[in-house]
Amino acid sequence: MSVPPIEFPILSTILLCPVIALLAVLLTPGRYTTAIKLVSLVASAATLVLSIWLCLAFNAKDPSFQYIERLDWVRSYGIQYANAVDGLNVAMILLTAIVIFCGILVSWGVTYRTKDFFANMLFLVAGVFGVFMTTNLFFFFLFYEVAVIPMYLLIVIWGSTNKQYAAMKLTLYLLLGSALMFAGFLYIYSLPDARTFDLLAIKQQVTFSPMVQNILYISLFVGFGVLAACFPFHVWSPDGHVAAPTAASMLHAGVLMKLGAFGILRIGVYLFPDGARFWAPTIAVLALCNIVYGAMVATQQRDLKYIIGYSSVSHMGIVLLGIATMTVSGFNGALFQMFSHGIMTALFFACVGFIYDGCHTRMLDELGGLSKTAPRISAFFIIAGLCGLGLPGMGSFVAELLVTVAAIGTYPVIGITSLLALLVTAYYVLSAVQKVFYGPENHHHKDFKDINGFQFIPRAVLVGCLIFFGVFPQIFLDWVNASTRALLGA
Amino acid sequence: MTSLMTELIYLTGILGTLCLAIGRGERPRRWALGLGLLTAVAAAIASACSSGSVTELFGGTYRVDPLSQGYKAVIASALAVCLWLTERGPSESRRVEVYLFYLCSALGLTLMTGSTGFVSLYVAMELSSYSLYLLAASREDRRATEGALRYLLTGAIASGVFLWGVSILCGLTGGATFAALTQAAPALTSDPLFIGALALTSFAFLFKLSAFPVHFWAPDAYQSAPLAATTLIATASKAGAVAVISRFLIASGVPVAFAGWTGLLAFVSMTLGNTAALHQADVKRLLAYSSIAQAGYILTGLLAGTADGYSSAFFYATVYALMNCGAFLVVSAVAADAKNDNPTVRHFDGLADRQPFLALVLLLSLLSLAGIPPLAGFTGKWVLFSAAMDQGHWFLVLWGVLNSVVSLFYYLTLVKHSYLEKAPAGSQPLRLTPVTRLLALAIFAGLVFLGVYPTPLIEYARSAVSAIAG
Amino acid sequence: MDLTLLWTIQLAPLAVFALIFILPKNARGIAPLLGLTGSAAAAVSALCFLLAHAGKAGQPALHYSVDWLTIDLPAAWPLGKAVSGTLKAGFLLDPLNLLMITLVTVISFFVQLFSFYYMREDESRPRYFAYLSFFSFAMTGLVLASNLLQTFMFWELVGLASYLLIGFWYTKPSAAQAARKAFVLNRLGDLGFYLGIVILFVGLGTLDFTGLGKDAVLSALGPTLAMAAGLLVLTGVMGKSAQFPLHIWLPDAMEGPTPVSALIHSATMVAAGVFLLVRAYGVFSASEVTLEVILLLGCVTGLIGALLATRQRDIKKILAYSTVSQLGLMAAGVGAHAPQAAMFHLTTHAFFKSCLFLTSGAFIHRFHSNDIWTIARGGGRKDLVPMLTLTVGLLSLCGLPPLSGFFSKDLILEAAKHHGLAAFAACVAVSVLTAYYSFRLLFIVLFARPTAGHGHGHHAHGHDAGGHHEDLLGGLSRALPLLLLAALSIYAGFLGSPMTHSPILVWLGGHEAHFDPAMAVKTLVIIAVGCAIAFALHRDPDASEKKLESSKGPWAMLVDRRFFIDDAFVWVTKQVGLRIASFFDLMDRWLVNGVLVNGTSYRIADLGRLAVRLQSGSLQGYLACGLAVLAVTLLWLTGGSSR
Amino acid sequence: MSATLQPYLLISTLLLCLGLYGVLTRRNLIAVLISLELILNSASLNFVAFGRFHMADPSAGQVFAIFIIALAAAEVCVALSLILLLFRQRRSVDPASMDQLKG
Repeated sequence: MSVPPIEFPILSTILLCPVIALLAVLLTPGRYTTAIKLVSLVASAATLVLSIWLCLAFNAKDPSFQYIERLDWVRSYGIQYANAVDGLNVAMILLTAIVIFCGILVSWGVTYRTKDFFANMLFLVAGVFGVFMTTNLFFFFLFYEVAVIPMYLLIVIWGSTNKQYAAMKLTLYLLLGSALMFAGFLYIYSLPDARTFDLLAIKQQVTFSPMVQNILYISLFVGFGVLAACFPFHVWSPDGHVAAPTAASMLHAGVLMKLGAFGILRIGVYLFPDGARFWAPTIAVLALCNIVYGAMVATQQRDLKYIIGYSSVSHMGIVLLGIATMTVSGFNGALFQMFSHGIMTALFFACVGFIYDGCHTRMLDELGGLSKTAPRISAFFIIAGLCGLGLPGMGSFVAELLVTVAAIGTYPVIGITSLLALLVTAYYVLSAVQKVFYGPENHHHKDFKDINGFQFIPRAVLVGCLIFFGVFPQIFLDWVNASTRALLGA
Repeated sequence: MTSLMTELIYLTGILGTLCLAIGRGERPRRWALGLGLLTAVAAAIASACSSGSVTELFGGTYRVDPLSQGYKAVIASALAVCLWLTERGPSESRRVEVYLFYLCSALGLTLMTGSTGFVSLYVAMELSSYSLYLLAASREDRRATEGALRYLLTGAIASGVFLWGVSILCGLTGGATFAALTQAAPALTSDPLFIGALALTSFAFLFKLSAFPVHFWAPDAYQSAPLAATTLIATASKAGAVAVISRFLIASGVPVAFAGWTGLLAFVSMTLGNTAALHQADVKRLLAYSSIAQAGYILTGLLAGTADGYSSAFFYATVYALMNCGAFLVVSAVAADAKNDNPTVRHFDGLADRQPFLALVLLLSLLSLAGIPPLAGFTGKWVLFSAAMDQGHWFLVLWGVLNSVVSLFYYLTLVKHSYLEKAPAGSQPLRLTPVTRLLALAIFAGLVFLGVYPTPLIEYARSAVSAIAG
Repeated sequence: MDLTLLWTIQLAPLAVFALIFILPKNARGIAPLLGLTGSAAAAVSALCFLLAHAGKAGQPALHYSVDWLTIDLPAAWPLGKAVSGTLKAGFLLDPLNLLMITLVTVISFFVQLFSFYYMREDESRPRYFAYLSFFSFAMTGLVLASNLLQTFMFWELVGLASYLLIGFWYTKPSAAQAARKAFVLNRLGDLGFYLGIVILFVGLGTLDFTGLGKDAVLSALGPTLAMAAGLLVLTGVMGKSAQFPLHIWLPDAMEGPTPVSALIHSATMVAAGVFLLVRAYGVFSASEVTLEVILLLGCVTGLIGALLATRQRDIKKILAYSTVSQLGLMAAGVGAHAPQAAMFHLTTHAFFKSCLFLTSGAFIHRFHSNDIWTIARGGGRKDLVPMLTLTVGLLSLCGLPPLSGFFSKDLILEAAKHHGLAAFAACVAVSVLTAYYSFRLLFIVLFARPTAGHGHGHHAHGHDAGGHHEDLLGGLSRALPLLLLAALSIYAGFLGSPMTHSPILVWLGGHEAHFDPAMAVKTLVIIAVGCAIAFALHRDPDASEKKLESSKGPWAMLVDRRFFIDDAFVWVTKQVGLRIASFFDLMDRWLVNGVLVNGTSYRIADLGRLAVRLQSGSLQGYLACGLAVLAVTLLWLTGGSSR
Repeated sequence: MSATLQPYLLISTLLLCLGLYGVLTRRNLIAVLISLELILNSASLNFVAFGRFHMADPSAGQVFAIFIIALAAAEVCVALSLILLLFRQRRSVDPASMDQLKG
């Protein structure tokens, strides 16, 4: 598709949409809830439109950074406000825009402290967009942490089930991971060749010795791996998913976890390719643990959200496995999985949140026969579940195919063992579906109302994305392919 | 004369307050408060306005330069906030003399920032300390005496050790000014006696900064002093200490062994402060431990011994004063409402419902203390640790960041109380005076502005430091 | 033009599927009509296509593909060479799948027609027709796919359709359970399939069926890997085509509506495995071992299915096990180097088995029971049309000449005979058993006396209900598919009979069949034996029912417990799989979360307690501590720097 | 020269040690205060001695000593007043009686 290049600083505009909306929301008195919601919705819709435009106008054949925006910030510390887009982040920006758009729609029913809720959401999203588009390590870190704190508030104020513990664990854990990044970034800056936080400049100017590469890569990997829920740093994520309110879960599992994996690619692999190669086998083993172990643990859960939480652990393992293969297909698959898992898990949470609001429980044993009472929401959940178990025609299938082929080609034993998860995933997803949606109707939930037309929209958008990219995966691959190729120097 | 404008303003204020102290009762106290505020604001403006000049006075024992003027502005602003807080504290002394002590201690701190000779430094330090001891004791409470005495005796011992160190330094360098120290230092960097003397001398500075191993007074004094005095100890006093240490280190250089020693202290300070703060219920005490930890961070930046280190220390001291002002402002409002000068975390329950703006300021101040972007504390920590990392202190930096994560636990606990817990039944909305609201707004804006666009202040600090260190 | 037809075949059902869901609530009533239209469009297109291309043997009629996905790998296991390939999506049409697509669309149409009658009282009818259309879409996709991966994708989608339709009455826990069982067991088989595809792709760089010839596979992979790939793909077939030991899902799948069983679980989807065996024959024939394994599996499956069918009293279960058994025969045919014969048997089996299932549906719908004795006593034999089709179907199943089953089964027996005695013996045994259970069913329905009140009640009820419901349209949609399928069951055999020079075999690339009188005689003997045993045991249905209920011997138990295969699976799942899972769960709670995460935070808190204890409240202690630290560090400093 | 500096330093060190010992062990805050004075005076002695032997301008050391004396007096004022206050409140000047703040 040939769309002419965009003339204005599109990336900053995307970033500014939520920021301006945030200011507007903060200045609006809290009692005008509809105005607040509308402002948020308009902002998220604007980011969605702009992101789609960006995806179309972005030149996929060119592996280098495009739409570069630079602005000196603190010159003496090499800090620049710098944004750019390439294959790695273009899809992530789109993902974020889709998820926040749906997230805002899904949280239309929030009544408790509406203003604070939407302010937090917008703030969070600004942080996420920032991480995805910046090319300066300082701003990367800044946005990264910006994205974490609103999550704490969202969970603590609007959450459920053990929320204080979960929120604190999530926050501390993520920041613990970022501590390693912080030290790593400052170390890079302190090198005499560097003296800048600009990613591109560092790549050009600095040659890291193998030893340094190994150490820095693994510390960054652990830092990012925490956010990507890499085994054994994953336990914050199911707890966090469970405790968070619906829209926060969507963003959290849909986008926030992807920041970690994105960071590994954007910074870890980009700056330290040799370190990445050195650690790849280790990471592959961890990823395998994620995939199989996460799926196994998911079979034992009784809370619907925990099941999805652990399935996220399992699916993020596929992303990590793709990264560990250090091949173009593996990277493509990892990115694809990030995207489709983001959409899928957002859909999951959009459904579970709705069920929880209606039935006041998420326990498998207390639910049943919902397909009868609420066929639409059940259908959406089942679609998400089918995507989760890798049904062809959905995004996840292609992603898993790419990663699996790459993994089997690179680490046969690990790759083949990881296939086991396909079976286990089918088992727990279908068991959950069977318990919750099938079986005789549960008279406790007779009054449960199915989603109406308005609430239909966000979920339908998500399903549409899943199927579209599942059927036409090459569109996505064309975005990322040149960049992953360049990333690997292939 | 214009270069001493700030000091003269303080002197005038002190004289005025002295005159007012003849009177008794509410009216002179209000006058004294007004005069004090006027003095503080004037001093802040005067220091800010004369921030371009470099003058040496009194035979090289006193210097007026951009760095000192910067610190002076910070101290004066912090003083203004503290003075305003005396108005609301439930257990503030209603005497006029109290304002005298505030101004005296601020004057002492101001003088500290410009001292380049040991005599003037000693006098300035003691001037500020004595006033603070008295302020700490000015609360009508048995514990206040106890806290103040501990503060005093620790300070006295620290002064004694400091004097010993200075005497040895004088003996080694043949002069009692920083200039003499600078001259002699390069030849002495590996002299154990010199390093020992540096360590002894810095003892008093560590006391001021409430760093390990002379931090023990801090929790007690913070807890027992009236809120306004605690705020002064936590903000202006820290800024003064950072100024002195910067000057001292610039003059002496940072020998490797000394840096190692400081690093060790920084390490213990942050660990001890942060972990002990996990177990505090009294918010003032909690903030005391947090300040011990923050002392560790500041030392980490200072021991880099580079222009970057000193300028980032200035930046951080400014930011630190700002965010502590924010935190104490909220604490004082809660304390005033609860009629209890030592609010516990429980008193913060439901703050977000009772006064959303104040809760927001508390949130930002605490997050800034924990170093969360996009707030000033984050940028401060970034530049501070960046300076340390440049000198290869990667372990301290890593440890420092990990410590900030630990610190987040207790900061967030406070946040949780204000946002999540329900206010006790029957509690009223918390009312704010317009000035307090304005003050809170200023702090809010400052935290965000310095976090998002720190460039002007950082550049100022760099140029100020390079004016001294060359 | 061809392409348009193909797209119609492929997309018409999908469009119907989507349309039914979009329909506003009050317009859902036309869903059956939409379903019928969609399947009719597909069937007509397929027939047009068949008529246009029938007879042009050999060359692919159409090959159309577009790039779908690119994959790049450096030095990939197991061959260590770089792979850079494009996965395609498209249609590959040759005689094999032209036959198959016609079969699928035509039977699909009949089943939809019959469903019109069968599901008329069900309130979820729109959903039913939507799912059915979705199945048609997936199945046509599977058949038309141009490459193995695409096949796999639709393979999973038909699995989904099967899952949805087995669980159609999801409020019944048993249906939900059976649906999950079917999907998961299929998944188990598909894991191997998936891996096989990956190996083939890495080895050949393409998955197009045109490039998967025997020689290409052998030269790219070498004998061992070729065998591995073949066996792995075979596991997929085992799952889908219910081969031993993954066959256990198929009988349970009878929880679905009966027309579904006719379409999916007998005629088309389960045959997809056999279809794949023929379609990717190059992959399997690359290794003799693979073929032997297929033969062995086929024989075992055939025997087990047939044995299990002998002791069922549920008419659908009998037919289900019969399907298992016949699928085993087809696989054995492929294993015995006779893919065309297998394909031929697949075709005839599709007709007579769907005919049988629809017949059973007609019975079940009328007598509200699956039990053959209940149906028989209810007066099943008086229901003329189904009785006729039942007889035709069963006789065809036994292979009575000149019905269609005779010709196709004959070919397989012949192939097995060529291959070896053991295989032949197994196939003969299967045939005898088939004849036995077919006649058992027939005799019980035929000979049972309607019990006075009970049976009559049923009968009357049936009639009443019939009188009420079966208007002309209902009756037509009930009888028409049955009769047409029965007719096809009779005549389809001539497509492969020696009298007509076996056009279908030749077209598929095989040899013309030769009429072997000895073989025909053997077949007749087999049927006679089976019939005789059945007559001996079941000429009095009441007695045989009592006997069935009272028999407690080891053999009876073995069959009643389905040879313990289900139990083995349950044991492995519960005792091994879920045990491991619960161990991991415990590990996650106690080790990772407890020790690693919470433990760390508790240790930090402990450190804090220590720090707090240091703040003891003793002023002189503080001073001493400070001075001691100073003294120690001074000693260290001066000592350290003097060195 | 150093031969003559040494006695001063010895005495001042002795004073320092005495002072430290006193500060750390006395059970009376007044005595602690006196010990503090000892420390300050030892430092004064140091300054005078170093000023005499090592510094370019001997008066610098003496000035320092005078300042120390002056400030020590002020410090004692403050300290004594606080001790008095403590005595009023607790009827004790034992440092161990200050036990309300800890943890």
